[in-house]
Amino acid sequence: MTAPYTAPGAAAPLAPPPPLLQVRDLNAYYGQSHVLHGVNLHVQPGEIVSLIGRNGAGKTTTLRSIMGALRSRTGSVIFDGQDILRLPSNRVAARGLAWVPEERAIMSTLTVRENLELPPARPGGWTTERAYEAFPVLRERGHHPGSKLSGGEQQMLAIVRVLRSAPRLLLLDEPSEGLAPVIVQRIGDIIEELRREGLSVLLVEQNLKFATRLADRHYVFVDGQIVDEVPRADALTRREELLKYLSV
Amino acid sequence: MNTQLLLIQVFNGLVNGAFYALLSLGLAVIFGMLRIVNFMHGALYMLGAFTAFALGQAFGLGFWPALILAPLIVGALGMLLERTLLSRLYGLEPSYNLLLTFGLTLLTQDLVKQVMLSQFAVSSAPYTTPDVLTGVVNLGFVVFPKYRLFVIALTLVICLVTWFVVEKTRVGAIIRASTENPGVTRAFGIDVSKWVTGVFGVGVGLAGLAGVLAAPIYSVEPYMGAELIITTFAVVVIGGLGSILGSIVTGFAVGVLAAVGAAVYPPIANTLVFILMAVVLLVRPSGLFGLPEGTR
Amino acid sequence: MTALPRTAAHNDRARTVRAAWLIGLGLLLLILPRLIYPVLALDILAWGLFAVAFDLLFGFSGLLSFGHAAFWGSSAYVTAFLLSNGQSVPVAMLGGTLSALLLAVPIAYLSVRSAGIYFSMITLAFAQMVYFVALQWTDVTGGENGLQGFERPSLFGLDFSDSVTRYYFCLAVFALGFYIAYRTVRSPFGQAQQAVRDNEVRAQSIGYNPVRFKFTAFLISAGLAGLAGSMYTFGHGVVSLDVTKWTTSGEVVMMTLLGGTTTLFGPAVGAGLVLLLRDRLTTSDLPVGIVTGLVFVVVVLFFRAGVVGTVQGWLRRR
Amino acid sequence: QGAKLSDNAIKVGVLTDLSGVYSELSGPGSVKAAQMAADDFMAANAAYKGKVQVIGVDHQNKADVASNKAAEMIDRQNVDVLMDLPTSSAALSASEVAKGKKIPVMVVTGGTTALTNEKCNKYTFHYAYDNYMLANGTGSAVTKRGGNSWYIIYPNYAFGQDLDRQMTAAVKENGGKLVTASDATPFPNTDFSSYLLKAQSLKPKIFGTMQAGNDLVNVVKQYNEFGLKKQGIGLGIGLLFETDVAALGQDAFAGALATVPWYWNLDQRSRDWSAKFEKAFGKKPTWAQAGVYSATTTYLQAVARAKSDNGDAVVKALEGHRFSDFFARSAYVRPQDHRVTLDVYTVQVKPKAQAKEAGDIFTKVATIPSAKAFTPLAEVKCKF
Amino acid sequence: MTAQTRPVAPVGTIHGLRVALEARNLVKDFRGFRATNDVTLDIHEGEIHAIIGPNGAGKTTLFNLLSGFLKPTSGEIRLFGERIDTLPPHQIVRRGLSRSFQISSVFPTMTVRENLLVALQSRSRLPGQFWTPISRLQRLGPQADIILSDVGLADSHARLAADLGHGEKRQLEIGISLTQDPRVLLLDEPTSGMGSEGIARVKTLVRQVARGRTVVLVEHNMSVVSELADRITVLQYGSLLASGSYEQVRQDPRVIEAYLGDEGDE
Ligand SMILES: Nc1ncnc2c1ncn2[C@@H]1O[C@H](COP(=O)(O)OP(=O)(O)OP(=O)(O)O)[C@@H](O)[C@H]1O
Ligand SMILES: Nc1ncnc2c1ncn2[C@@H]1O[C@H](COP(=O)(O)OP(=O)(O)OP(=O)(O)O)[C@@H](O)[C@H]1O
Ligand SMILES: CC(C)C[C@H](N)C(=O)O
Ligand SMILES: [Mg+2]
Ligand SMILES: [Mg+2]
Repeated sequence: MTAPYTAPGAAAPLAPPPPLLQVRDLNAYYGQSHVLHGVNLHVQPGEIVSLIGRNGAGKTTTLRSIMGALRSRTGSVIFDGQDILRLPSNRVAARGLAWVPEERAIMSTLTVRENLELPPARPGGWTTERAYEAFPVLRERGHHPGSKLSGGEQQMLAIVRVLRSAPRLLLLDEPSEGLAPVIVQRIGDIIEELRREGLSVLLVEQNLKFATRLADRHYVFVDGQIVDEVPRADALTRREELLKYLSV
Repeated sequence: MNTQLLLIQVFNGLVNGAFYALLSLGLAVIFGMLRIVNFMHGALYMLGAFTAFALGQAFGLGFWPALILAPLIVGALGMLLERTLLSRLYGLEPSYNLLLTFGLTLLTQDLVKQVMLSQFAVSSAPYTTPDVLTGVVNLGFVVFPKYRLFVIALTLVICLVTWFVVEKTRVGAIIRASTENPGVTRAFGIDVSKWVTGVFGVGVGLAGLAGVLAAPIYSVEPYMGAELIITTFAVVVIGGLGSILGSIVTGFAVGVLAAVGAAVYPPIANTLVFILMAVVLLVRPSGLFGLPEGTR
Repeated sequence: MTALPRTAAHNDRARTVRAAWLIGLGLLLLILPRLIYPVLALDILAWGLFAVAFDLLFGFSGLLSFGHAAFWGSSAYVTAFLLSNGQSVPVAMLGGTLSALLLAVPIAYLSVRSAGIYFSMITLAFAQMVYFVALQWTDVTGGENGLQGFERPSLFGLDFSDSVTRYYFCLAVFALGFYIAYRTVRSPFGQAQQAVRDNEVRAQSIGYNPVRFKFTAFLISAGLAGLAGSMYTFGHGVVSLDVTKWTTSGEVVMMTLLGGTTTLFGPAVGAGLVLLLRDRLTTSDLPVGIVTGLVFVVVVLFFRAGVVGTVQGWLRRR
Repeated sequence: QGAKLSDNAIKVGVLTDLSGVYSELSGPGSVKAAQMAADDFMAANAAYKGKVQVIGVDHQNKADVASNKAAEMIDRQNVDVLMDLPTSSAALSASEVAKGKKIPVMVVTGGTTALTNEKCNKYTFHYAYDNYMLANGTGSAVTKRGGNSWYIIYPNYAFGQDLDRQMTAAVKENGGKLVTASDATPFPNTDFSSYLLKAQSLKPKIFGTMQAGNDLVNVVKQYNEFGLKKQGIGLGIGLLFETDVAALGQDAFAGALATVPWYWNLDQRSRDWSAKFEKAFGKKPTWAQAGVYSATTTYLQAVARAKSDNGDAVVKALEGHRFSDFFARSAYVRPQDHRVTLDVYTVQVKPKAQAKEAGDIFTKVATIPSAKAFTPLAEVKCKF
Repeated sequence: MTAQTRPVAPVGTIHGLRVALEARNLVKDFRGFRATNDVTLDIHEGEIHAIIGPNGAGKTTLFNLLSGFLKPTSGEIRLFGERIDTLPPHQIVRRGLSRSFQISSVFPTMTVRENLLVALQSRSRLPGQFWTPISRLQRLGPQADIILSDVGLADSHARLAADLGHGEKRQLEIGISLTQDPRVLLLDEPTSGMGSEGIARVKTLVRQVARGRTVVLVEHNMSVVSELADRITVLQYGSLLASGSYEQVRQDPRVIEAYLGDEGDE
């Protein structure tokens, strides 16, 4: 396991369990532009952590960097004791990370079912049947091309799709976007259910209500840096403050 | 035209169609799934034939070993090219693939020509039918070379196997996903480049196979694939990009139609495929078996 | 590549670079017949304009025509036909251009509804039909033998049997053609064209009719290709079946990519390079295919933006 | 002594296909042959020592390149004569350019009869062969030898159509008949099975193919595959090069008949020359290459006679000239159309077993005398 | 805002009286699947009309029908009384109906500002002219700049649209739709993917735009709907489920069941 460490921000006084994910001094670039400036964060096993911040703050970039979908970056990303920064993203995934990108990436040339069955199945992962039970509409649309789904249906598909690989850490980029309130609630239920099964989640959210319902801790992003870390307990009392971070 | 002549032409067409099908199948695999416009396909077909010839000259290998080995060699070469050259162009406009493979085509053709002239002192390689398959069979309405019947049969088998693997297993879905969105597919834990290379190798290997099959009946020369590739592109387009079944069916159908058409009105023979293509695309813009291009 | 300025400084810079290119290339073209053989120089003008015309459709509309030989070729034949029937040079060239334009109407109408590789294939199909017509209609086209030996009557005292005179006449025509291309690209029309190329659905939702823009772009491109084809006939005094072959369509694609698509004069530079290379190879032992093949491979792998694009990028970065 | 030479040199421009499909049958070998001719000429005529140069240029089988290069060689390199020119369209366009510049052209490997008919001009000479001679030779020789029922296929373009017309006429003239109308095949084409099957059912004595190059190789390959020979259907070929035979192996062609202007082991003179060529070039000459040697020599001798390399003077010296060398026997430069007539030979391809040495492929079947081998003057449509 | 540069001629007299956009018995089938089922709808001139409904209810499909990107299987659509259901999208825009897309749809190789300029020029008479110099377009610059600051992209004007983050693309998406100065504006989930700052800006913007115009809005964010919408139509399985004011709709048990869940009682 990793060397002893002190969590940044609100430090835990007692020896914490080793983190599942530990990101240190992450810098990321799109061509010339430097987007992430020394991001440090961690996710404990079984924890749900959210990243919040204004549009363009760098939340998505963080997820892409962790996953290896963005290659130009420095720092370290340690997952389950091993540095995965240099690994290609398929190897990252093989170690138990899964990512639902913000653009959903439903394959238009595949049917809904083919989309659903695309990630390699692993023991303990969701079966097609379980996915259909969670969102029956996907069963109805099973043979339609992925591109013909409505925006919200695509979102549902994107979320249940990656569960097939039985990930240990789920990176979710704005899962509530474009979903009807009832579905947002259902997604929330599913995430909680998954957590009970031992899954950890790193969640990017604009929907503060949704984020505060689920997350144990929140990292606040401003201009490519983490400026604050807010535990669940404080989230309600500091709601106004958080909202301010998200505007201006 | 009487029925006998018609039947004869249908049979002839099936032989040509077998080559179209095999080539367009390889192209459909590469072009439909990987979105690589592999202009080199014709040159690789030629390489298949040439390899069979060279194997015979260098190691005394006959048709049968060549039938297995040459496609493997061509496939391996294809994979090497994909890994080292084509893979650098992913995510760019398909026109760059076109340019690269066009360049490689010119290169390969003239290289082979140099080798033929310097090593074997011929500009077109002699290659003969294997003994078991020489001779003719009386089919009742026509006396037909055995070898050609073999070509039709083998091609059908290969086509069906490929179709089954691509359409009835997860392979096809994985490949299509890999082309559409390699980044995300990779993030699912799928080694995209391995799949892509493999599929390219198979597609190219099919071209190599077609080449070996062609060696005993067509002139084996460096430019034998140059005109053929254009027709084959048309076949793929008529069938619908990315449709395996489409390329097989239209491969054979175009072969037969062209043969019959040529018998009815010879001057049209070379244009017929293109006329057919224009008509099909005007009526069904995504080809006979193609899905409409995904809405962006 | 984007036509509108981002900042004032940027704007000035871009304008200077553009002016430098124009002046440099203009001067080069003026002295070209002194540097290389005039007929070759003439060829460069004709193919150069052809490539520019092609890029108008490919680079700026995103439509890769694999059948532009149809327009270049038909115009080449018609020009030759008119010249051998005693027409004057301008009439013949105009006739050639018009015939290309006329031929483009049905082809454009039927093809611009498709996109991507389908478009390429439809245009190829039509070009193949034109080719086979040229092959079989021997009375007019000379079939395999081609056409030679038509008159190029003098005009206003210009003796067209002199290749240098022909060159400068063609240079004027080239300048006109290039100006049309330039105007097209750097105009509101060009912007709309780019929008349609970028995102057709969105363009439609803001009131552009994509089909109409593609159709118009196709016609302009085909017309210019026709003009280039007539220049080619006029310059050479021969027409052969090659002008309608698919390899000609392929060559113009290569020239364009080699020079740098959407750089406007890039394609012309590419044409020049290909022709010079080809010329070099006529007197060398190197096999044409191996050398040209290698050039294409190297360009695609290392100078993807084409020669002009690479140089421009290099200038910009400094 | 006293010859008036432009820039004090005679420059022979060999405009040929140096790297494409015809490069083996002509190409570098033609350049070599021209060079040998120049060397031999200089050795024999001390006055011209060091004054003859040979330049080989690739026209890439493109008519436009050919016309450019022709013009450039004449203007820039002061070339005095153009040679060889495979591919008819290239030959025609180079000839057109040369006409304007008054420079003689000796077309050797290009075959179209247009060069001595509608498209003839005062400066162009047609050497070695042409479509008429091929068709007439094979058609009459074969028919006379009993091959009197034919089925002909031809590639559907000018060259093929022309050849078919001549061949049909020759067959009929010699008392033969066509079992059915000739069939035009697409050009280019790889699969000829439908025509072969048709031949199978029509059972002509001779299956005539007017294809050239690769198309010919395909026809013959499939002719064997369909076993037509075993069914007693002979093969008559329009245009046959030695390289075609090499491409398929001699046995595939065995028994086939064709007409050629020359072949390397025709007789001792030819063998001697061929040995020299083989030593210099590494390969046996094709008839096209030998033709280039002969044509170059003929040209140079005309210069010597005219004492000038001025185009008009040389043309004058050539017109009406009668000569004989190892290649061209009883040769005559017809002043009316500039056809260089010579004895030509109808040959049959031997089976490999009968070959006495490597490259021994032809048996002479008939000699067609110079005066009868080419288009009769009465039919010539040339007007200078 | 564009309204300031070119005010719309007032058409109706009293707010809500005239029908701007009407759909009659609209049906849309996709290969046997009915995405829009007999929808009849009146959008009054000058109102802000929200369309809500579960995912897959057919909201986007309805927009596609109204804007001409899909042809209805049956039924009629009228814009200010004129039949538009047979017209192609670009002609419908010309008649004053413009839309935004749920999935951002921009011109990636152009800068943000060029995106707006090219959209603005389509309304001028310029686009067909290839003889006009491009500098003429600069006349549209001030208009583009106003929109840029309205959607909060003033700082990003020189960036390539392809390089924008997700939320920024959403902002540009709305900006492009505004350039058309439409009489009827259809916005498909304008606030999705935006943070609270962006949402606030969209709210202001929609109010501003709605002056003298008609706005139809698809939204899943109930705070936006409740604050902006004059009337709401609820779709489910392609059919009309309910319609009325926010208060009426949110208490409808069927709407709560199908769509709102516990959101309604916030
Ligand atoms: N492909 C790209 N090329 C260049 N810059 C980019 C690219 N993608 C994002 N950016 C820029 O990087 C910065 C961070 O973007 P990122 O997508 O990580 O933000 P975000 O916090 O996820 O925002 P949003 O809430 O809008 O999704 C932004 O300024 C954005 O414009
Ligand atoms: N082109 C199409 N072909 C087939 N089915 C389609 C097509 N377009 C939409 N659908 C189906 O029609 C239904 C309605 O889709 P639509 O996009 O209109 O939903 P929506 O109400 O906008 O949902 P969301 O809120 O998720 O965006 C969906 O179930 C979708 O799968
Ligand atoms: C076969 C070639 C050398 C001759 C060619 N067919 C010609 O046009 O003359
Ligand atoms: Mg994001
Ligand atoms: Mg929707």
